[in-house]
Amino acid sequence: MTERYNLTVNTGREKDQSFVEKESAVIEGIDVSGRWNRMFVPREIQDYDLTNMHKLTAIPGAESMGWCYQCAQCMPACPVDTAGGDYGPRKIFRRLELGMDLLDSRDLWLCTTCANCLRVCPKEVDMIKIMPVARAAAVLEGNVPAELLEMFQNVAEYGNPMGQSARKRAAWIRKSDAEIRVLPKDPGPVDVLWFVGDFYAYHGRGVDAANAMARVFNALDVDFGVLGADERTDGDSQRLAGEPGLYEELAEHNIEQFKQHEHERIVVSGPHAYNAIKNEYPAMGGEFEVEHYTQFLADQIDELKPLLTGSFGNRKVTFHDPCYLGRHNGEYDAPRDLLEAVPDLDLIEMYRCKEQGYCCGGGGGGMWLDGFAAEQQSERLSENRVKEAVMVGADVLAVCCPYEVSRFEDAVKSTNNDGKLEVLDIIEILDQCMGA
Amino acid sequence: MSQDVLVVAEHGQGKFDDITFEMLGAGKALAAQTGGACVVALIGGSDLASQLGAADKVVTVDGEGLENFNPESHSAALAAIVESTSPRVVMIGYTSMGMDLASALSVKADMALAASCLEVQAGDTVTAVSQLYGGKLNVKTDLGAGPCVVSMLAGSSPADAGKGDGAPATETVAAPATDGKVRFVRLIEPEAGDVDITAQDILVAIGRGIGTKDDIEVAEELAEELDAAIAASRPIVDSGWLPKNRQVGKSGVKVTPKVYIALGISGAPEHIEGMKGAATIIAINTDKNAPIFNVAHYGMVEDLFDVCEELTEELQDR
Amino acid sequence: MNTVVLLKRVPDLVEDLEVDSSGTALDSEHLKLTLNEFDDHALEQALLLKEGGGGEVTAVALDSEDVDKMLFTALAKGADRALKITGTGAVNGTSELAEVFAQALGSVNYDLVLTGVQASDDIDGQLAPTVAAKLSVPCIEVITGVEAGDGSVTVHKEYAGGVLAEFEMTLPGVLGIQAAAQSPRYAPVSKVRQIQDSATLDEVAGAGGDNGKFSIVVMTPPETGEGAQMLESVEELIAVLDSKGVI
Amino acid sequence: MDHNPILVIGGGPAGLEAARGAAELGYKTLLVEKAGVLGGTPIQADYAALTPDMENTEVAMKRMTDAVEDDPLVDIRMETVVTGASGEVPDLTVTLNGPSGEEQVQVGSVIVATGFQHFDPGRETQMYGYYEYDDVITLVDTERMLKAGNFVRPSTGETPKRVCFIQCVGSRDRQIGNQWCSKVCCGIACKEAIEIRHMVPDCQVFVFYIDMRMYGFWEDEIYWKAQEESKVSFIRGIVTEITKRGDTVVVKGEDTTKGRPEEVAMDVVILSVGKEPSAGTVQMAEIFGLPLESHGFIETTGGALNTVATSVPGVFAVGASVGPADLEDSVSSAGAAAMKAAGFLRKHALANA
Repeated sequence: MTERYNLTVNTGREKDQSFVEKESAVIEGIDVSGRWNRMFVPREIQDYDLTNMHKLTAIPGAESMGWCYQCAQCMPACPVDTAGGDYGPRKIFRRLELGMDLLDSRDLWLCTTCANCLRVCPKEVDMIKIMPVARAAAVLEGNVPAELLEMFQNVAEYGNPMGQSARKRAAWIRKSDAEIRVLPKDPGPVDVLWFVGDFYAYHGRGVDAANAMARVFNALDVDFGVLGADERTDGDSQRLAGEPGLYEELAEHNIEQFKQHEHERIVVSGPHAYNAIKNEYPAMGGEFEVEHYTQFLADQIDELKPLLTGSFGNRKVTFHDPCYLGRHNGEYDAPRDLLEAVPDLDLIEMYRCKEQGYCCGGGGGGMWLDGFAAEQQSERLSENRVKEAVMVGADVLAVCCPYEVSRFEDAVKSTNNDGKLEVLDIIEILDQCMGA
Repeated sequence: MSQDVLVVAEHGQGKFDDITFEMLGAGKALAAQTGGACVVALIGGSDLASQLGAADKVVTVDGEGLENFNPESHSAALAAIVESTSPRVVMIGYTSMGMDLASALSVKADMALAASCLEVQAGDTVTAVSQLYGGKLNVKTDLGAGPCVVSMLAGSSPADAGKGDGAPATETVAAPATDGKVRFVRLIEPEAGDVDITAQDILVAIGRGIGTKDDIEVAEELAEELDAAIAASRPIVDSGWLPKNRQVGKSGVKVTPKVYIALGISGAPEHIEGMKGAATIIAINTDKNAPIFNVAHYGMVEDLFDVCEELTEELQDR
Repeated sequence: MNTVVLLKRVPDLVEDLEVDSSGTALDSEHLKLTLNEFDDHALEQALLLKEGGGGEVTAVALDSEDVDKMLFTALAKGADRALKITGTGAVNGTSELAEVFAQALGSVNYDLVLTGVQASDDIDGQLAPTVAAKLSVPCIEVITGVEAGDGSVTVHKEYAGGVLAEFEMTLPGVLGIQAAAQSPRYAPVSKVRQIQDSATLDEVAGAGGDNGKFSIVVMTPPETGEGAQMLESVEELIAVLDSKGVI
Repeated sequence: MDHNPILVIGGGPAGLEAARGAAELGYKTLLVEKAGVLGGTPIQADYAALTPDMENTEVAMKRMTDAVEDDPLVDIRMETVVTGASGEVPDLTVTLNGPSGEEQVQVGSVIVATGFQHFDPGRETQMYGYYEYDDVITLVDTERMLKAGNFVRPSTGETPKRVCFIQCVGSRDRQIGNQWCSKVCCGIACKEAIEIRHMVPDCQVFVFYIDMRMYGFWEDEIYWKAQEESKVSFIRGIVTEITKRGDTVVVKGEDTTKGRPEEVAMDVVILSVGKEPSAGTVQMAEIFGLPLESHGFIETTGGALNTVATSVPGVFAVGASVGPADLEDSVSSAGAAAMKAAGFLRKHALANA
């Protein structure tokens, strides 16, 4: 029984406004209303109305959107276009020339800010700068996909995108078998202030990784503490998705927390937190020594190795470079160093790795635009990536970004690769091989 | 003040709503505690009085402008009945119509009020238990010895107790004049939906926990496997994700399927009102404290997506 | 048409609610307040009316934790004025709250008052009809549609089963909003912060209410009765479905 | 050092530089200019500013003319043409015809700097309607308006809102016989587009192109600046025809990156006309017995390694007389020719000493 709904309320802006679509159209008795209607656009281009182009490039930070000279090098590098999104910086530029208002268009929300286009762009059209400011303008105009809006509302209200109680951020700690010092309750100097992050604190699979991290820290005798319920979302995704005010509020809060507790360094679970604290918080008055957990552990590889007494069973592992650890921050080695330290682990690379690494689709707010994006693309980016991991013969897809475990696990299922590919956070692999 | 309990009947389109009989049953029990009579206030539709056999007395007001519910004229009519009967407790439904009457009466007649009540007791004082905070807490209040108003949650007592044969004594009170500031224009029936969820054996109902519109697909796949229809709680419909005819609860429809699978529905009283008549209720929610587990027969504290996907696959394999 | 929206902060149900040692009040230590979601719809409906036909929107709220931010948010969404009622102390129940609001409205020029149809902590009735009765103006509850007319509004009131009744109401009057014509808009934090720096909240001293005509005896979590039989796996779930004869 | 002067034919940028260079080397120079003014096409065609530096043409050319006018070794003959030549360098007899009548002079070496002429867009086909529609103009017409500080729609005198350039008009075209790229039109169109945007900020400027041929620094110094700073729009795909619709001219072409036809209304259409050998170039070739290469310009014989030598020893050709050239090409080759002409005479003098 397939159901069809007769919806009267339209809350999302899901269609590209640059296309004229008739409300209904019937051709030779066949109803071709809706998305198939694009054929009704006049074939001739009758105008190049640059009003919207100029409106966009007048936004500070978005100037370079007008610099494209259509070399198209971005296109094969763009993960969204690869996944059938009919998308990419060059296409956005062309649509702008044809009158599209990016602020009122689906194109505004498909970019994951993965930076692959910027990597190859000879004109340095910088989507990483363009997208956040353009989105911020759209958010002010009220043009936001419903999914993302809900995330903003949740973060604004509860400090996490899940809309869960802020108090329950520390709930996983109470159930953990590891020793974890919660600094607000047990203050005092620590070596490491571990910024746990939303997914590690609230998401089922994230909590698995959080526990693994705590156990590994315990085994290494790391002197660490967490902020517990005082921690909030790092804000990077909110900034990239167009809510700079929300980002500032979160950054101010976290910076204040970081300053309250004496520590040598901040170690983060996620690349987005890493990027925010390393590159964005300084402008907000927060200068901290920050390391991604893979960097922190890779620095202690000599102490770590003797603890890795278990075997990984000669399984083939491939590693997905997170955009915000790799391309954005240049760290490609630390995660690989850790994987190579695991006994009986066969590390293989995917075709698109390191600088050319493909994107999981979760960055730049993509994590909360999954349904929106999926509707515009022939496959999810995470699905495209999982297929590649399977193609190179991997048994395990290793990740080190908290967004990715759930994204890729879903993609494993939706690409019918259940049982063929396991998705594990690197910290889980280390934890598994620590013996007991 | 008498010791009578005045039950405000609710009706529309020529018949009583269930809540009328539920309150009549509860009102009779309460009248037994006060030692007074259980009187029904019937505003408009006095021809329906014959169905109120269980009442001790029926007081009717009829007149122009009372054929259809009108907050202003019905409030005035109720005030006239209250003045003429001087009851100790006025019972009004915690419904769309009742909401217009109860609070206004409480202010105008200077009577204490308890809303969203599950039960009412009378001794020296009247006490009421209100279901509040989205069903997370019951609040017992003391309304004092004087006259009071209670607005009753639908389904808080059985309707059968308020049904009875016989012809109660009927009294008529003249319809008071009003300013005519509220004017009834017309009734608008909901557009006939594609599926009548009140007539389904199995319903897969989704609530706020579904997260996004696109995730409804997961529930739809399960529904397809089960040959069930999709229903929803109010927030889903308010968001425009599903049409109004899918809404279960206070402002939606009341459903009585064989199996009701509640996905990500916390169980606000307004929703429970519409689905607690289901023969089997299975609730899946990540919050183990969700009130839905109080009415559900079976529960799972799990992520609804995981359960849906796994269940759908298992069913496909069968 | 000038519209006033009464905004109320209610306990956030996302948090676990705990009753304090007296047994008659919520434990304030763990209490998080949030805007009543129906009031958010009322504000949205007011803004839509303004956008459709002009007039001013005034958001009114009682001074309480985080109320400033809530009112600045209302301004960021498009309200013209925010009025904070101060100095009332704790207000006990809807009747007293309505009294405070009704008195404060004496200083505001309005045609229409909107507020949420209900709130999760409505012990002694709903705010809209209570305020209306105190102001001696008409009121309709459970409104899902409002259209401005000349000196009146045409509204849709919702009954069970999705049946709507259309009414015309002479102004001034009060409406209890169940749902606005669209989901409440989002106020970007950037905008709220900007408004916070540039706009001011009007304040008016609140007059005390009538203390309510009820007292709380006890607050308890509902009895769970037998409660649900908890299932641990999908296999168990399938067994249940099987036993009910639906698969 | 006694010698016959070096004859420089043409007082444009190349001729001026050749004369200045030869004189600087200490050689007497005879500069012959057909027109009544020095400065060549930039002055005669009223160029507003020079490409790529955007320097004011009058100022820049004055610097060049001052250099020759102030040099006692340079003998300048205005309104004078070469009508014949006999004998051989370094003792060639050349007939000049000027204001004071015909005159024969002995010259030691010849530098032909007779430049180019603009393609006439009505020469072969009227598909762009140059002579039909007032609002279809050329790069040269545009220069005049820009120099006058008044860029308007010729048909109405109003300020235009939408202007486009059509590239490669009279260039890269086998049908009309001009198969070459004229080398400078892309840059000049960008330069003019920038000037239009400065002069009429509300005017949107488009450039329809096959490929933007921006050599060397022109890429970022003109093309990128036009796009990034002046917000000129570059649409790939050349226009096929222009029709008049009501008050506007409509350009019809294909937007090749979209793969869709376009029919867009414009207030003014500017044809980026290319370069052809000038009449003077052809005449001088005949007089001095210089063969033309296949495109009709004077043939140089040294290939890539000697860009100014012709098949007649002691006779050199420079600038746009040997093919499409920008100012940098012209001035560079002029310098090279001056050096070679001087070298030719010096070698001769040494041999006869």
